[in-house]
Amino acid sequence: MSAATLQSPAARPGTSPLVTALFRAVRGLATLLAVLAAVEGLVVVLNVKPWYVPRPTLVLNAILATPEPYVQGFLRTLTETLMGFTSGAIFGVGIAIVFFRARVLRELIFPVFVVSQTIPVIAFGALVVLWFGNTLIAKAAISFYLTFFPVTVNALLGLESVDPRQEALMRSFGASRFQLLTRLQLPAALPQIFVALRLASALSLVGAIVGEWFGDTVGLGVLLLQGMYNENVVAIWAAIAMCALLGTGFYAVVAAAERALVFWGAEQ
Amino acid sequence: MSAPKSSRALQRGALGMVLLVVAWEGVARGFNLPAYTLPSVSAILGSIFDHRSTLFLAGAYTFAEALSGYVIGALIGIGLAVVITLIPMTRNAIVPVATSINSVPVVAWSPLILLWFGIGMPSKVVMVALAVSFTVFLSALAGLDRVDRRSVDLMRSFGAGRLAILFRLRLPTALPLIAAGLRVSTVRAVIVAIVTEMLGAYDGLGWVIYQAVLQVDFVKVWSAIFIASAASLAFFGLVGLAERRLVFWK
Amino acid sequence: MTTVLSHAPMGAHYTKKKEAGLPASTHRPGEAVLAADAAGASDAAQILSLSGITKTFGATRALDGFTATIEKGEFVTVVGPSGCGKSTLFNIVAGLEEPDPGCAMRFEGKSVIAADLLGRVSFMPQRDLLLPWRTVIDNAILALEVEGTPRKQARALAEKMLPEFGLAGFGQQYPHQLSGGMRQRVALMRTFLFKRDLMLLDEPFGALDALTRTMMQRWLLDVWQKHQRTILFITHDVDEALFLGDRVLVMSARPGKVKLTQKVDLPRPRPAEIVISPEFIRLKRTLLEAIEEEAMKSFTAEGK
Amino acid sequence: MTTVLSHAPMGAHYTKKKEAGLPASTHRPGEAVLAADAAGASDAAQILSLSGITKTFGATRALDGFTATIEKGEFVTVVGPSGCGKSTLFNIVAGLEEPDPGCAMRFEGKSVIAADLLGRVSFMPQRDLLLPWRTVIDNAILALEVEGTPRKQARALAEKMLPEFGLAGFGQQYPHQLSGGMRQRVALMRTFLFKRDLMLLDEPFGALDALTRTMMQRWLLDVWQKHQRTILFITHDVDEALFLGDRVLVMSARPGKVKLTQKVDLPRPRPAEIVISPEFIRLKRTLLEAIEEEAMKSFTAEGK
Amino acid sequence: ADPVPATLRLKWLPQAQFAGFYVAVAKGYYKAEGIDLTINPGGPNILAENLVATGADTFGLSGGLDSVFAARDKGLPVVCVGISHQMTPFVFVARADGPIKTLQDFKGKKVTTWFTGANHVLKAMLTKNGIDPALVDIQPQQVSVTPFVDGQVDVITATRYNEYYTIKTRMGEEKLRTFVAEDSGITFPRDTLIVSETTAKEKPELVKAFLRASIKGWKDAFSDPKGAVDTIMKAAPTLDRAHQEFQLAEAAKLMTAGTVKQNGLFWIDMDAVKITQQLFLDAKVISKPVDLDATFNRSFLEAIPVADRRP
Ligand SMILES: Nc1ncnc2c1ncn2[C@@H]1O[C@H](COP(=O)(O)OP(=O)(O)OP(=O)(O)O)[C@@H](O)[C@H]1O
Ligand SMILES: Nc1ncnc2c1ncn2[C@@H]1O[C@H](COP(=O)(O)OP(=O)(O)OP(=O)(O)O)[C@@H](O)[C@H]1O
Ligand SMILES: [Mg+2]
Ligand SMILES: [Mg+2]
Repeated sequence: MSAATLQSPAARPGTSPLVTALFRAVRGLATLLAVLAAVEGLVVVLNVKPWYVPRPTLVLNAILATPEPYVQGFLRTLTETLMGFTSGAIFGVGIAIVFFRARVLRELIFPVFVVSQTIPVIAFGALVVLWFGNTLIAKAAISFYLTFFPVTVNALLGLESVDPRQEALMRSFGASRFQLLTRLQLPAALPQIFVALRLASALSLVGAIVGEWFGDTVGLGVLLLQGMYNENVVAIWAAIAMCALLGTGFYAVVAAAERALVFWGAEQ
Repeated sequence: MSAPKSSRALQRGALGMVLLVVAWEGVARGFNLPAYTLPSVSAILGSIFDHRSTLFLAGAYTFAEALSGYVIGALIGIGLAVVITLIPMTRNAIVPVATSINSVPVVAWSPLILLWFGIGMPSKVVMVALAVSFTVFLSALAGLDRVDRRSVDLMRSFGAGRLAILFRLRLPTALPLIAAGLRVSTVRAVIVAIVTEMLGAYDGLGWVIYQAVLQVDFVKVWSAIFIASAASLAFFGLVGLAERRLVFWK
Repeated sequence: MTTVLSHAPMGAHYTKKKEAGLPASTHRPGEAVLAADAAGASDAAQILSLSGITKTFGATRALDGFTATIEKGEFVTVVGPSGCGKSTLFNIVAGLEEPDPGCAMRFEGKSVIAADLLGRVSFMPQRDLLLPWRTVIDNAILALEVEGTPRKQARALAEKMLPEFGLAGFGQQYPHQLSGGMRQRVALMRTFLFKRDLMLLDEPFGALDALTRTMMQRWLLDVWQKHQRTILFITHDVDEALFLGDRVLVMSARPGKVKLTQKVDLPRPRPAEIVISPEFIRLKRTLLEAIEEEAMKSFTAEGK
Repeated sequence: MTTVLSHAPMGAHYTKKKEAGLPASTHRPGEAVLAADAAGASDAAQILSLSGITKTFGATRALDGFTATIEKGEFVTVVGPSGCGKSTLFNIVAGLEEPDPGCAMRFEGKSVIAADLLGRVSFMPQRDLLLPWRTVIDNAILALEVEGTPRKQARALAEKMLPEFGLAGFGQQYPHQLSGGMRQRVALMRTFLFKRDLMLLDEPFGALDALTRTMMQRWLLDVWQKHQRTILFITHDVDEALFLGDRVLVMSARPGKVKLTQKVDLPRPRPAEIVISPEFIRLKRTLLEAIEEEAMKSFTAEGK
Repeated sequence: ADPVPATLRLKWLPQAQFAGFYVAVAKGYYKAEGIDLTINPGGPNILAENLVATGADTFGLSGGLDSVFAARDKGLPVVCVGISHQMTPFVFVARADGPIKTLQDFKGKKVTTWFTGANHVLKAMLTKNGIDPALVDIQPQQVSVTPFVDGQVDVITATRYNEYYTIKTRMGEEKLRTFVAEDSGITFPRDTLIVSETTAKEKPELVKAFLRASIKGWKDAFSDPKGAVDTIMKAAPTLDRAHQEFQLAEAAKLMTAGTVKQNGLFWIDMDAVKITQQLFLDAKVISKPVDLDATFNRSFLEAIPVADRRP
């Protein structure tokens, strides 16, 4: 196998995707364990104060001591993240299509989108609660707000970088604008869209967590906040570990979906 | 893009903003909303004028943080992606670590970052760099990966090493995606700087917002956000302009 | 079809322009026009008529007053030096690009602009432009899908045609798994499945070996005769142009126009041996001379 | 150079395998091997020797025991049905892909694996692969840049060559502004500027009109003779294969191996009229027969 | 009759600082008063004043007098119906073995504090003791106490129930020296109970009932701290139990300070209110004196027999 094949993101035919996925998972787990063991060793050997970096086993113990809030929080935050991610991705791609099609709308509205992204949500905790209450929707809305923008930018980029000759060919078949979109432009933009989705997987989680800071009772965000302001370093790291688990897991799922859907890589 | 086209885009963008402002003013006045729900634009503009020197100084401070963090973050992001391209072995270490770090909201890192880098400018720069580098890293990595294998093969047949392939083929191919990542990051940079300032600082727009929130002075909060938005918009536009120069063959 | 065989330099069969019977605006001095056109033959017989087609890209003029008329059911081959504007011409006739203002086009008797032709001619571009995310079969049925044929039905249709294109067993492969010639055959198949009266083929057999090419040629002639299609066919192979065409248009060097219209009066069906018949060789020599002159020009000419 | 003209079916000039003087492992029954190789000619004269090259993509076997030896300074043309593995072979010789295990390759007398050949042969792929962000000139000097030639110097060099390739005045254009044939000529130029003893050209003239092609052929022969390069040249045009080559390798249908090695004993320089000489036509017939047989096989064969 | 739905917005997440309310819910005291109470936690930048003013929440346990004054100054229609912490809930902490022995020693030293009210208290303390605050290097305080523990900061601000606990467990109480606002004659009551003007006017019975149940809950929490902490730990299981027990004890001290012995829990001590208002006027946090009668309404408390209110 050439070096280029090794680097290519597209799964080569021949190895079963399940085997590859399993292999990746095992390798990832092994790496993780190695890193944790190294941290544990370093903390013990260098005698690092627990409020700088606590020992990983201590963090693990904290989670195992009261597993329910962590499990519940994980599931709750996952739900919010998925809601925000899905709505953000759909809206992001949808609005990119609209902007792609209607230049005037794009020039009119795009700056407003940019501006919308400069509003620090956490300055408006009260407003968020006021508008959405203490509901899942509130978290999903913040998650959505953080997610859609990169998706729009990248989807637009993808749609615009379709080979004009391929587009011409489709038009010569008499393809309608809708057909052009579904048969050519969207598939061609898929690689770029997925770049944004990978980013969005992390951002939507961040959104959900920040959303939970506005008066929620369950969720990883709540645990994180509690740990932070009580300066309970072990609790902070426990929450951080759960967030990281959720985030990398979600990222891995998105990346796997990308490998399955964008199998052709950069081949023309 | 030709000059008249981009100036038309500018006009339309301005028109869009004007429409937004008019709608906002209409809603705020029409429903007689209290300032703590939504202050009117005129009130905000008035407040900006009243506090102009404070706000502009704070804005400059925040923007300086955002810009330095942005530059550092962009370099780190591109650098990491390049490292992975040159040494493929590192991919399986760097990507999971980067995603783990970014699955935790920036604000959650802030206590640690503030602890390590102090309450001044460096901590904000680090936070911005953290947020920007991830966005740019993902884009750059995808771009560098997304080259036509046959073009790589051709370069290899010329005896090109990884470095030559990187500079002559991969980076130009990745440029559009990197540029998009850089564009998205402009806004993130400003907002992360502000949010970090809200958590611990004694200067900048975030600090202004934090104090204003506690004093229930929402007009002032919005004033600060207006300044931040204007700066972000300009930042976004400039990077977009540079992008169009760079990715000329599209 | 009437033929005008007036004498011209180098023994070429030029069709001399006749001013009478045609509006002055559509004609320019020095252009060769088709006899049928000049004689004012009924519109009904003409599927496509182009007059004074000019196309400029920035500082490069690709076409300059290209004038020709294609009759229904005709097989017209186009040859010309590389870069003379053949692909540009096809792009215009396929409806993808508008010519410069002031050009006149008629399609099936009606005056049209290029955009009107979208979806009305089947066009095979010079590059195969296969979609990397579609299998061979799915690339082949692209045009059918656009037309609204149910996917299943279209697939069955295409599946049956694979052996004819030497692609049996490759239906489920992706483009990057194919050889250059195979890709071209998939593109060809896609074009054939899009059934329109007028077909534009831009060097469809460019990447094929001699035999595969011969087989595809035979097959193409078959389709053409059985289904009464009209074919415009770009090739750089003079033998192929003569073997296939009712008429060969030789284009001048960039900016392209019709330099010579050569009627090919060889009987059909044409056996493979026809290439060594004296009549064929005579025609070939005429064409080669005309092309050589233009190619020399184009080769030594500066850009722009 | 020794020639073995033993009799073979259909009058083809097969070079029969001789077991003696070669290690058994590198040979398989039924393979045609080059006479010089079989005779154990000194390694010094051989630039490339391939034995038993096999390459499998998933379930598709592209090459199966391809064996041949190329001598220094030889011009060898390769013909074969579409999809028979010609491009795959070139990819291997260019060092881009390793053949399946168990294949032996020698380059300039040394045993090598494919990767060793990177940077040591100049390779022109079947698709032009021009970089869209580089002008014609900058695409042409890509290989020189990789080699470390200062850009300015490389550009000056390329600029001077533009007219030879019929690209005068197009130096500052971008690939999307070029016609199909022009792109191919840029790719060709890029290959020529990368000066290596062995050149691999995969259908370099596929998209060129007859005259441009003739001119490029003449030019290529010129370069070959003047600079003592060795050329491996894929074409699907038998005339071209005979006109250019010292030797023609006819490949079998997929999986590809050498079906026939045809020495071309025509005197050089070869005038254009040589194509109608009886000797040429005789050779051509031999080749066509061999190809036809293979092409028929490949056309009717199922995939895999 | 069905219980009336109502919500209480806390200033922060569930912890022993709010134990009484949780106990009252758990023991059904609100139900008994005909209120179906939901406790909504707070969070960073969630202003209870804002939510109560707009009617999103019925009751609020807001930041303190600071935020009540600011809200009234900006025209938010909120009314304070009770004050939880009767004395300044934070202290200024220095090292016992360090150079800072008195307030005078603050001069030229690095002092960190929150710029949310605590800074005004600090300045007032300094001024009262004849020290120009400009001579002290006052800096905003971050979330962590580590800079103080590590010695990068000379004086740090700490709430008695949170940061002080953290510092104490890391360094040991004997290593610390504290400076208390009350020693300089300054009181800064915090954790105020607020309702909107509309609620105050239209549903006085609801407010009274709420106060009654809350006081009952708090009295239970004081008499059975173990049980109260259990209740809290149920709401937030990841908390550190030892810390919560300490916190409840500190909260009890803060809530029962001052005149509470006579006037009962949540009493609004107008003298302390006036001192605080002056503090804010001096610091220009509010532009003009607020209408104290409209802002502070003791009538709801006074409707409950004082014996029931006493701890
Ligand atoms: N998009 C474009 N922008 C600028 N110039 C163009 C463009 N497309 C074509 N040209 C120019 O127009 C001329 C004709 O191009 P065209 O592709 O039609 O040639 P062709 O006859 O098809 O040649 P070939 O046989 O080599 O394919 C060329 O000189 C080319 O450089
Ligand atoms: N990457 C690949 N994956 C799978 N199959 C491949 C791949 N590359 C080539 N093949 C198969 O190998 C065979 C030979 O391909 P190759 O490109 O070498 O043919 P070729 O002789 O160059 O044909 P042509 O004259 O049409 O260019 C084909 O059947 C093709 O489908
Ligand atoms: Mg062309
Ligand atoms: Mg090939």
